[in-house]
Amino acid sequence: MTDLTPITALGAHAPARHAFGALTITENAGLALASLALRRGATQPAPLGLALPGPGAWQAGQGVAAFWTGPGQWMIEAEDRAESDFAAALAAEAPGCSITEQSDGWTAFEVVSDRGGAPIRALMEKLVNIDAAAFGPGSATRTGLHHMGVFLIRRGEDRLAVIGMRSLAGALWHALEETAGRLKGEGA
Amino acid sequence: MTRLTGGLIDRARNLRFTFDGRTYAGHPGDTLASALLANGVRLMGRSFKYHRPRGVFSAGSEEPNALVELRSGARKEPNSRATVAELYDGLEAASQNHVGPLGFDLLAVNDLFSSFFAAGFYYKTFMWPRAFWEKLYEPAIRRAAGLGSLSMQPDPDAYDKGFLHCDLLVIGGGAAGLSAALTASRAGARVILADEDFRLGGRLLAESHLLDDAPATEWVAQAEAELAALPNVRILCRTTVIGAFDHGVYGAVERVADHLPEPGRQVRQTLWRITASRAVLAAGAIERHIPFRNNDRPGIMLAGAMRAYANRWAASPARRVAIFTNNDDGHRTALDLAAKGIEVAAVIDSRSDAQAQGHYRLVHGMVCDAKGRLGLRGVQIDSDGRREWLDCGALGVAGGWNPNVHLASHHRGRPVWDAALQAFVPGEGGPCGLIAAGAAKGQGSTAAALRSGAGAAVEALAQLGIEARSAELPAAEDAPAGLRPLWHVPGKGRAWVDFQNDVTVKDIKLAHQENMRPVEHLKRWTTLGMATDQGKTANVTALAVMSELTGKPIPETGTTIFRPPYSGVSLSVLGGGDTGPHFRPRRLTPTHEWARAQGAVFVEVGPWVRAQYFPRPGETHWRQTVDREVLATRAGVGICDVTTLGKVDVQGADAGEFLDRIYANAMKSLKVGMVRYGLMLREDGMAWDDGTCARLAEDHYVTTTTTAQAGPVYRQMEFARQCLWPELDVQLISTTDAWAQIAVAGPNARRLLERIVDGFDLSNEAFPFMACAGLMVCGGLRARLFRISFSGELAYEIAVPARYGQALVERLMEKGADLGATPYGTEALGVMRIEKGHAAGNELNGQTTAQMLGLGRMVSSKKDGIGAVMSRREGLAAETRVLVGLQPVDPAQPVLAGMHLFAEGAEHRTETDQGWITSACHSPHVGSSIGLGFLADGGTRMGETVIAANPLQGQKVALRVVPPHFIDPEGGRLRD
Amino acid sequence: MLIPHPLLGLRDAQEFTYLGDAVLLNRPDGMAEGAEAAFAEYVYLRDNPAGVHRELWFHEQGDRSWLVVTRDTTTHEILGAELARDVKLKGGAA
Amino acid sequence: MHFSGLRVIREALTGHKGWKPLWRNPEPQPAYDYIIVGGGGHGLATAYYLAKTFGRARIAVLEKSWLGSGNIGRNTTIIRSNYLLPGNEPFYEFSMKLWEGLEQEFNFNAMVSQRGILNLCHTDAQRDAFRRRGNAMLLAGADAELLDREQVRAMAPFLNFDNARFPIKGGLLQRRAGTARHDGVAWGYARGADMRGVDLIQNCEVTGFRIDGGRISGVETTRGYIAAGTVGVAVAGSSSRVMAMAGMRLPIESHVLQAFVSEGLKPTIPGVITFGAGHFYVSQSDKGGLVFGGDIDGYNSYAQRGNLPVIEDVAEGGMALMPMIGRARLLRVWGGIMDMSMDGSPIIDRTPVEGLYLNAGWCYGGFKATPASGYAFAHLLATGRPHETASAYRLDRFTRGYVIDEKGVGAQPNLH
Repeated sequence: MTDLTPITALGAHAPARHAFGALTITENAGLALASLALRRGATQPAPLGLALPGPGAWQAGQGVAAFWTGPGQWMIEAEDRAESDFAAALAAEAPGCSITEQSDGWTAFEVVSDRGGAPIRALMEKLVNIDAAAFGPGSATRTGLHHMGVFLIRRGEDRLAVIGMRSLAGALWHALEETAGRLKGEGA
Repeated sequence: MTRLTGGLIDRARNLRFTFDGRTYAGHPGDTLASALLANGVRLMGRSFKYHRPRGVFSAGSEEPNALVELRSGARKEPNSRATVAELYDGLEAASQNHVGPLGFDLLAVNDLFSSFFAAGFYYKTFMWPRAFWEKLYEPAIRRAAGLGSLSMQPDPDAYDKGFLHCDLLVIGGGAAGLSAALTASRAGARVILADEDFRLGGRLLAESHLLDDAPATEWVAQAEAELAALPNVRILCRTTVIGAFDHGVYGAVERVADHLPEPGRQVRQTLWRITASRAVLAAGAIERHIPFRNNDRPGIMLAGAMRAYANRWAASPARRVAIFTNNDDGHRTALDLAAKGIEVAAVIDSRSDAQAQGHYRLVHGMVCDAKGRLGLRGVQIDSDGRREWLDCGALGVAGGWNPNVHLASHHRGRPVWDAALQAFVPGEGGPCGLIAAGAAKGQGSTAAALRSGAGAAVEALAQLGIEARSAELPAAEDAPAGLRPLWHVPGKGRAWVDFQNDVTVKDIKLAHQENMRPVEHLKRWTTLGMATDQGKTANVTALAVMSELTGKPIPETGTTIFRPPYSGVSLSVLGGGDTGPHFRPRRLTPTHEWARAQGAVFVEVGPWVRAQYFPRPGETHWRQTVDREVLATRAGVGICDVTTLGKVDVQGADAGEFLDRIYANAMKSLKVGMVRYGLMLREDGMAWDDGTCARLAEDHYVTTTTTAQAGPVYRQMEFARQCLWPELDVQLISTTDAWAQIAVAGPNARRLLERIVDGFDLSNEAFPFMACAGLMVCGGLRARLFRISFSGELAYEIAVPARYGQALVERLMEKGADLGATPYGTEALGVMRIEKGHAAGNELNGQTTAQMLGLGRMVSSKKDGIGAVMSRREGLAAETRVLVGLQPVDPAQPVLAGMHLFAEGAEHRTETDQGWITSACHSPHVGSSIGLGFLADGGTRMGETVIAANPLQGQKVALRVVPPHFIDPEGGRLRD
Repeated sequence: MLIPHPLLGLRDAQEFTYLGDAVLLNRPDGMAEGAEAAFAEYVYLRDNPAGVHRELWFHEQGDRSWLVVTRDTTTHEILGAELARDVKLKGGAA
Repeated sequence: MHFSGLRVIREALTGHKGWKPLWRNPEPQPAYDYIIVGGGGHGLATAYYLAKTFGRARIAVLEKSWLGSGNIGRNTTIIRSNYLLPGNEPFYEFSMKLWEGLEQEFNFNAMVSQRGILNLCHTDAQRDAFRRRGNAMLLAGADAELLDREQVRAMAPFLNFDNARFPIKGGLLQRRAGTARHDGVAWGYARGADMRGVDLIQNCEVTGFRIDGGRISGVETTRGYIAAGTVGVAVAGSSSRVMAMAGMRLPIESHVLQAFVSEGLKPTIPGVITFGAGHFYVSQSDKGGLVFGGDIDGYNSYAQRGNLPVIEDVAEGGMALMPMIGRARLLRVWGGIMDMSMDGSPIIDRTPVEGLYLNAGWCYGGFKATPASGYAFAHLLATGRPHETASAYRLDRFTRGYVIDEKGVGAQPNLH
């Protein structure tokens, strides 16, 4: 294991976490990501026991999950495995597929509500042009947020992951913080 | 004081406010206009052109006269309609557009000379002498024109944007809107009900008639309570739907905190982008007036507005009023005011058979003049030629109602003339999915509006496959208006059609006389309809006047297209959100925090923020710093974060074939473990982007792009993959952010790297120039190493997972301390690449060819690469300008990018221009300024002296033409 | 505007980047005789109809699919959308 | 009728009875020597110069709607000659010189106001590009000044200097640039042409060309066939549609550009200011409205309307550049249809049909070009040769590889 010390996407040694009224936003620094794309003629694999989901969907397994990112393409997530060579592990599970390491390409912010789905929907209304009511648990999509491209995953009624480009972590955190803070100001 | 009884104001609380410095009191529920009227204030503003005294004209957002500057300091808000400014404690307002006090505006002198200022006069004069326009005439016109003034300070409030989705958007919360919302929500549809007022009810709040034998406000309250309790309904009060856009997208502005002294922790306003499957336009109607001489006196207003002030706001502009009408609606105002104890001097009805509907004096005739400069004192009545002056402090004018068709015409669907209604109603070609209802489509009686709203909701939902039944509706008045058109009162003198812009009946006649007859010519010649109300109170009347003059019916005379926004919207909310440093997101490199700790100065590079240079104590000028960084790199080893270059991972059996087609040069032939420089052309044959292409495995490449073009290049690669050659087996994904990429450059680069790699042979034989490999560094960290050089030195780029980028740089600095390890920024990077003659953004500016860049031979003719064919066109082949190096003959002379190049002794003109300098810097290696530039026939002019001219800054410099490699032209340093 | 993505349903057009006429699918063969004339037409000339137009949109802030969208340029009404890849595999924009 | 201040006073004192129609409403004649298709700015200017400068007669302008209803009636009124490339700069400077004497020449006050245009730069590379451009302007006989940050601050202290995402580093100033009253320009040319016998025929749409043996003989219109030996088409926004009737495909796409005006305000902004980093430019009209705009919507369109994202984008740019305009209100947004050409530069050329000429492809820079475009097109129609400043605007430049691409973005019209 290397003796170099990693930093988070926000440039700190510990993941950020902040509560705004009903919403808590946490930087998920341990999340490993790897993309999986089908090659010509390949049959769709079921890596790590995951049934790869269809368009717009997210499928969770045991500590791993997958979401659809494009025709024949998925992103595979693994909890707390950012330090491992997750792409290599995935490649072994998906022969004949193109696998690319993506853990460090992204930063994941997990938004959790302690008052059910309404605060999550209120947050979404202010940030993304996605119909929050129709974006129920198990939904995943990429969309625009304050001039940035992000993945959204509705991990549960009361939780939403916002995954943005790592270099934009600060800008994305600012947008989430500002909006969640204003919702708190409005008493949401 | 003219405060009446009743009304929807909270008399238990007093709100103090000031107007032009005087303090008044009002109540919650008041608008500024209603409170001023209740305090006996009729004079509120001045008109645009003649600075005529003006009072409140309407009770809505269409108000053309009572515009004020609201609030003070940085929150000052010019041109605010007093009629919709909700009163709060401490409100400050000031009248605008006058010099001197409101009651004695010096610019009212314009009114005395009004006959010189007839429509279009300024097109005919102010032309001599020519220079006087900018110096004299125009500044004077500008000062006199305009309305309110800006504070010139940044807006201190916060704004938000948001996105809402629904099945049905109901625009307007009056009778039609409420019945539509009730009908739709009970069917389970997702409904948004938006109303610009701060209270639901629309005209129902302004009327005295009953719904199911109870005051209408009771039904409104019930409906509101039901809607508010439903989870599928969202009520947006204080929200104006400003525009209908394509595919059911509506813009709406919610005034979240405009009714408060300050927004506090809230935003002031929110811009909602509403995506609605269907919409019901229940925006009501706007009453029209009837022009007569001096019809703009303060105190003359729309009769419906007068009624609204009495019923809803318990205010009247005067104790004694008169009504001028051409329909039965005017009589309602008389009755309602009389019921409130106001003396009705007379109702003047232009219909000869009109009947009085209560105990008041009815005159069959017309109002033909008015007196009272700062406030109405009386009107002159003409009844069959008999004229009399009638004392009154206010006159309500009822000319019929114009349906509020605006949103229906935002897609250029033209309103159509309904002869029975004598009004324009929404026509075909309106926004898809928008159904008009209620007064907005001419269904003006309360009963008809209720029915129409419910019907529209049923129809809209049926289109969505949702079955709905009309809500049961209360019994309501259903009286016909009995309108007989009277478009203006004929006679001498000026009769205003467009109040704010001072367009009179005479102006329209003059436009007709001068052949400005098409409605758009009429508007543009007279400025009719161009005021803040955008013709809401003027256009139809003007069309009718023009129609009289041309003898053509109104629909043939024309109609006008309404454009968004429905009413004025602050630029703050449209541009809402971040305007400062977060205006656009910034991308930070993996070593940003480290660079900041080193005291780096940063620079914007497209979306990225990069370290420009790293000043050290004692360095007083950036040049010192940059020179040091360059020299240290060339002498020892320099370290630079180059993560910002775009990286695309290319995999698949046909990856090589694919890249062959993407790049101008060949890539399929590249050996595994090697890197090649790659040039991309646009399909039009021009040079587009460059970078490197590394082959990690038979079926796996990693390509890099320039920082600036990373997005477009990726898009183009996907275009090629999906649209041009989908049969190829290729998969693409961007990995720009995943890897921190650090350049390690200089003669000590290898020695430094040897100290961090885990058992990897870096010798020249094992890992030569342009080699690449995956490896481990720093005790087990995955990394990629590329032996490539932008600086011209022995150099590598090492990539590690981004989270380790900072630690890697720290480690390199630590391990390289004895080797002279020095961080360098984009400035030194630029100097070194100019010294080496590498093209960058200034050379690859989209206007240059491979040939100009000296890369013409890279464009392969043996394969069908993008842009190859068009790069061979006559004009591109004939281009003789090529990239050369330029060095001042006198080393003390500056070389600047943007200088133009000329042959010695030539005149400096466009025709003799031989090229330009693309990039320049001070080269510590050469010891002078140097430049790169494109020079005509440059390839054959080595050693020649040319003149670089910069007339912009008064410079002319003699330069020697040299090859574009100022350092190590043979490339020995790269390869050792 | 909303683009009816064939896989994802109605999506805000702001997520997309517009390119132009779908004839851009029909890239001539650069190695063929007369390629220069064919490319000049391909690169520069457009029907630019006032009416139904087949055009390319890239779902940049989405699934990175290129779509062929059929849209009326006078009303902006969208008549359909397909994956460009499918259109090309079926023989191009025709 | 000659317009003057004295005339205005005399008419004011006599009840305005003497004002005459600004132009006649003639019936179309069966035949003309010259037909100009399109009664917008360029068409009217062409007719004016054909009659006045080139002494031609028997000229008609055919307009499908009302005079000036095209882009001359819906633009942001900016005039300037701050171009980079030698194919463009001399032409736009020629136009600038025509603007400078225009009102006296056609005796109509089009309110040409030379209050300057300031293009802001935010990076060293942009400043380098401005230096190259400013020098190109000076070499072509135009005026230009390169300002540093403090000089910009002195001119426009209300800009966001201290809290900006894209800090202002300086600017390129052309003092002779400014604005003109767009409708006034159309009316001035129309009146001037009418006075010289040109028939301005409104509500007359061209529905086809009659071409015999490769030569034009006349046009079919909604008001009947009209014969003509020479036909010039100046119908920006509809160029592809009209030329398709002559069997031509053009290197043009039609796109919508939105423009904006605020409610009237007392004087606020000195000249024209453009914000390179944020898609925003602004000036203030004589009536006090802030007139501003940004990028085109970016998709092919013949609908004269745009969509909300561009409105937001433009307002965001405005707020980032000058946050003091926040409390001003947007009054009106409108859209115009632009001929977006494949290299961003126009076409003034003959066509493969003998006697049929084309003036097109102005992107969103056609207004400032109106005088020179009219002059150069008239020159081409009258003499058969291109005007010296418009000689690069050839149709075959795309095939031959002599494109004039100011932005360097290639054959993608929505990026120009």
